[in-house]
Amino acid sequence: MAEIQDINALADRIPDGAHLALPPEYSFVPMQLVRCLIRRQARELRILCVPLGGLAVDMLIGAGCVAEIEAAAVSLGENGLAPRFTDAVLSHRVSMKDSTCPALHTALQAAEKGVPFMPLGGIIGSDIAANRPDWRIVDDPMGQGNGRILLIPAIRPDFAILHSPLADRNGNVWIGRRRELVTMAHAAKQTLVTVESFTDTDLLADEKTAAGTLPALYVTALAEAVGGARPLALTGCYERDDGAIAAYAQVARTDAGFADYLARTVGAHAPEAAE
Amino acid sequence: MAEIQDINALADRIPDGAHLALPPEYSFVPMQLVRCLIRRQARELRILCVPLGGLAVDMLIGAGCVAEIEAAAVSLGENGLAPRFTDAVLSHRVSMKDSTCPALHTALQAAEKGVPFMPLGGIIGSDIAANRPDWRIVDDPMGQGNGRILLIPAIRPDFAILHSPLADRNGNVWIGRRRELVTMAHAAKQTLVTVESFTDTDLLADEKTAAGTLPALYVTALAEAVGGARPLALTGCYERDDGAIAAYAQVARTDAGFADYLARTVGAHAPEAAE
Amino acid sequence: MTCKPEEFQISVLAGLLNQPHINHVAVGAASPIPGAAALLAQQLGGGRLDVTIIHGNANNAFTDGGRELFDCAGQGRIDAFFLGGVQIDGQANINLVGTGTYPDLERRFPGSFGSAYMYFTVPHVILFRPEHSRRVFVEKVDFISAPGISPPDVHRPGGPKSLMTELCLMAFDGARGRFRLVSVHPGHSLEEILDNTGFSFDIPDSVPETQAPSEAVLVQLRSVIAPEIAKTYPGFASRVFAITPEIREFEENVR
Amino acid sequence: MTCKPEEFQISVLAGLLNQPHINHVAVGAASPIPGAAALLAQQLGGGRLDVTIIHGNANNAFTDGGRELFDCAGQGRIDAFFLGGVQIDGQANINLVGTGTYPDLERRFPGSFGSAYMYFTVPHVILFRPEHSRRVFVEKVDFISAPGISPPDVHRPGGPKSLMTELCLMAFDGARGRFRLVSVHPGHSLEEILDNTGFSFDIPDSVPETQAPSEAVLVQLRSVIAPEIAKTYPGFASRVFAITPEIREFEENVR
Repeated sequence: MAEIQDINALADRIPDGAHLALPPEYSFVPMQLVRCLIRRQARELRILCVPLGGLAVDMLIGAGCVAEIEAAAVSLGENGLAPRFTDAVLSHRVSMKDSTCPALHTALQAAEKGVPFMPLGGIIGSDIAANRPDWRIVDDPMGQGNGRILLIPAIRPDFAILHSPLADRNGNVWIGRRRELVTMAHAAKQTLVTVESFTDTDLLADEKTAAGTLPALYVTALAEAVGGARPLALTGCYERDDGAIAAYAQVARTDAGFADYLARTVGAHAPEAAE
Repeated sequence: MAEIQDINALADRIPDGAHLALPPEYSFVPMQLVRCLIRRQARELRILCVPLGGLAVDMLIGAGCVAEIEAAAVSLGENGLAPRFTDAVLSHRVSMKDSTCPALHTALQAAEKGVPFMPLGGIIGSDIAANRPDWRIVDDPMGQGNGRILLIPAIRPDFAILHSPLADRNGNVWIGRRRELVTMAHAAKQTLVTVESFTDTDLLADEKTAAGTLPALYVTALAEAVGGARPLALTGCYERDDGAIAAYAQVARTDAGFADYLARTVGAHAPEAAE
Repeated sequence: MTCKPEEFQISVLAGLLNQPHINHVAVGAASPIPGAAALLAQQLGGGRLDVTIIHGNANNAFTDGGRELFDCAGQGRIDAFFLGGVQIDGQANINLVGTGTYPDLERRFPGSFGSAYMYFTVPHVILFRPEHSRRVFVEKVDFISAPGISPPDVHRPGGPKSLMTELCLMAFDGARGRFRLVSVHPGHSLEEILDNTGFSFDIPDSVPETQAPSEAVLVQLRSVIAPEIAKTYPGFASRVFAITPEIREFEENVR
Repeated sequence: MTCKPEEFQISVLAGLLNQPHINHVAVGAASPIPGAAALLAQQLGGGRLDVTIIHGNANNAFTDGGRELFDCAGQGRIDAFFLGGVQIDGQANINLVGTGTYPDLERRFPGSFGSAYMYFTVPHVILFRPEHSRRVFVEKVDFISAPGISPPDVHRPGGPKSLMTELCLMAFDGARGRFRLVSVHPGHSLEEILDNTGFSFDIPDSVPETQAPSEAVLVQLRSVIAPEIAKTYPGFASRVFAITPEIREFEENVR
């Protein structure tokens, strides 16, 4: 049974060193939960971007919470490079596992299906594959002369975290057409969800809402977080705050500017966090 | 652009010998389209049940339309064995490729993903695998000592056919939580859809309906067919007509009874069709 | 209170589900007795047990299509499942395809469904086959839809744990590949079981009688579980519990 | 009519999409000029071309989550796609990761996105990189995000067909693994291209000038395409077409 609790209690479920899957930047990113993790000075997190990282990852890196990132790309989108990410990768303060979008989807699909690997077309000959000793290129294992193919190992993160507009009291979560979040939750050992609000209506009772719902079966715990994705967008609720993100992109270029940003937007513990 | 046309024109798109994927018995089965295929005396069809077959397959077999079936099981559910299927398989008048539910889902997922095969756990040591020369059991191709694993080749049917409660004028089709129909359409070269009705409202315009919609991008053509799944059920529209199916299960046990059933329910051409 | 055979079977199966490691039981298509047993176990456990009945939308939270049952099992999220068999042999191999020499069968049945996968992935598979005869319980099945045991180089977190029939309850020892008699249902004897079983199995020195449901359990079954299972299996509920369509309609309106 | 560089590029890219074998073009994230080109090609083709813009919900019919773009390409349902590159070399290898010796980079860029897959699966990949300099067009990229060509034992239905920059249009010959100059944009010269390209490429005896958009096309672009692309890229539309938020709001209300 999915538990509904306070957002700080939700954040406390994630221990240091956890392997954490995050939605891509454009929507459903649990920014408020990320700020809780920064406040409690989470350490050595391994972040899996599904498949792209942005503001959330950049802030976690800057605050010293992250040991490793796996992603197809990390940026602030139209606001340019992710400054803390770029700096940390260039100075080898975090370990970066470069991937490509479909490989990340495939790795989670393999975990969803309970198989140790899944094949994926293309990619052979790229330096991405050349730098991934965990991937494997094999001759057509079906023996049908289809040539070489890449096998991607399953990824089963400790936690999937996301922010949704709506969940019901049973813990069923509205996902809409963002089905990669369903795969992410299926693949993860635990899924933690923040929501704008809870409804008393069972989302599974109506065929229309059921089609876009992640069942509570896959959800460990939930918390309410009004504006929980801000300053990023949340489909149907609010737009991306371009000004705020542009300002972040500017100030986070320096250690001091970033520390000041954290202190202002995340809270008092921030400066120490940005070690 | 998905074309909206008459149901007979829709049926005429399916040539003799076509490889045809059909939804499972409990809902979304295009029975009216199946009756059109029987009336026009389709021949040598290869039927892929996704993953179970029932009344539609049994009637197509009895009417002499089918050369081959691939399924995890074929039955009339609570109404017992599928009589024409059982008779045809025992007398080798159709070729039966015995499979198992997840292998059929996996084969379509492989086609959806554009890869030549996909692994699947379990199944090794069953006589299903022993009788499928197209499947392949290999030692862990990742070389990690995970033992043997089954590889299922992709299946890319010529046509996926289904009956939905609703489509819009652009050809977007309501699927709800029946996501295996989405995979079936992604995997098939063409998808033909009959619907209870068309709506002027764009199903993709609202996030709620979009989440349960198969986009027109995957739909070749559509036709209106009121009661198009009867006597089977259609989610949200009508229940299964147990009496009609029980009566079918009874009369279809004999050639004469089945011929009479076809004549009464499908039309004048039926007796000849049941050669 | 007198108790129908179906009620007895539901109660015994529910007891098998009442174990600390079973948190989620799934029930396949066309399985009213296992479905009712799962709901009864959930009720008796105070709602701790998650129940998924893959037949219609009642007690079915899946939203990812036909593959979700199998994916969910592959993820290790399903702890118990029920399987049957046209034939079942002493090594717990099950046959759902037909009798005779495949593909030249004498009798053809529907097919293997998902058995060949669920048998490997679900830790507690309960075999349920009421008919206890030498036609069903054979020395060796004619077709292995799903094998009872696997060699060590095949990843297999799941497998058979119990066998429930109209005569008795057996347990399966995967390491030895053999059934062991656990208890004999009231009114039946070891001799009757031996006469009607085509494979050999272990018989402990003392074999208890299978426990019949208490009156309290029968009351819960008839008052709480019957209307719930009627949402999925109206015909069964009507026949066994005399749940009428009017009651069903009422139930559907209030849920 | 004067024509902005962006309008010129949109028009030329739209021309590349106007081919009989291109029925569906997809446009990745953060690609306003390719997005506008796809919509313009659709408009000029009378709606024959399907356009998918993976950035927001406008002109995006996908409902199966983040993997649908890649699945769709793997199914052979996407005929054209755009890719860029921090570096692009003479064999059409593209680099989106960084400069220096990986993993000891001097400059780090966001990453490869889906390029390593789309480059293999989409038959007509159009490379679009406005900045035409020796910093971008190098002899050999520092990191291959996606290779331009593949050996015969790698299944590859897709690959690069064209390269569009602020100076010229080139075509890529996959069999020879070389670019060939197709046309030089008005106001630029072959010499300028040679000076700013770090790899060698084929130069035909006579190189025409790239055709600028006709007045009719510019009118369509500004009146029909501009408000449409504003739904996905308001900042771009405002800057290039002076589409104001009020117009956008109006557009959103009527759609």
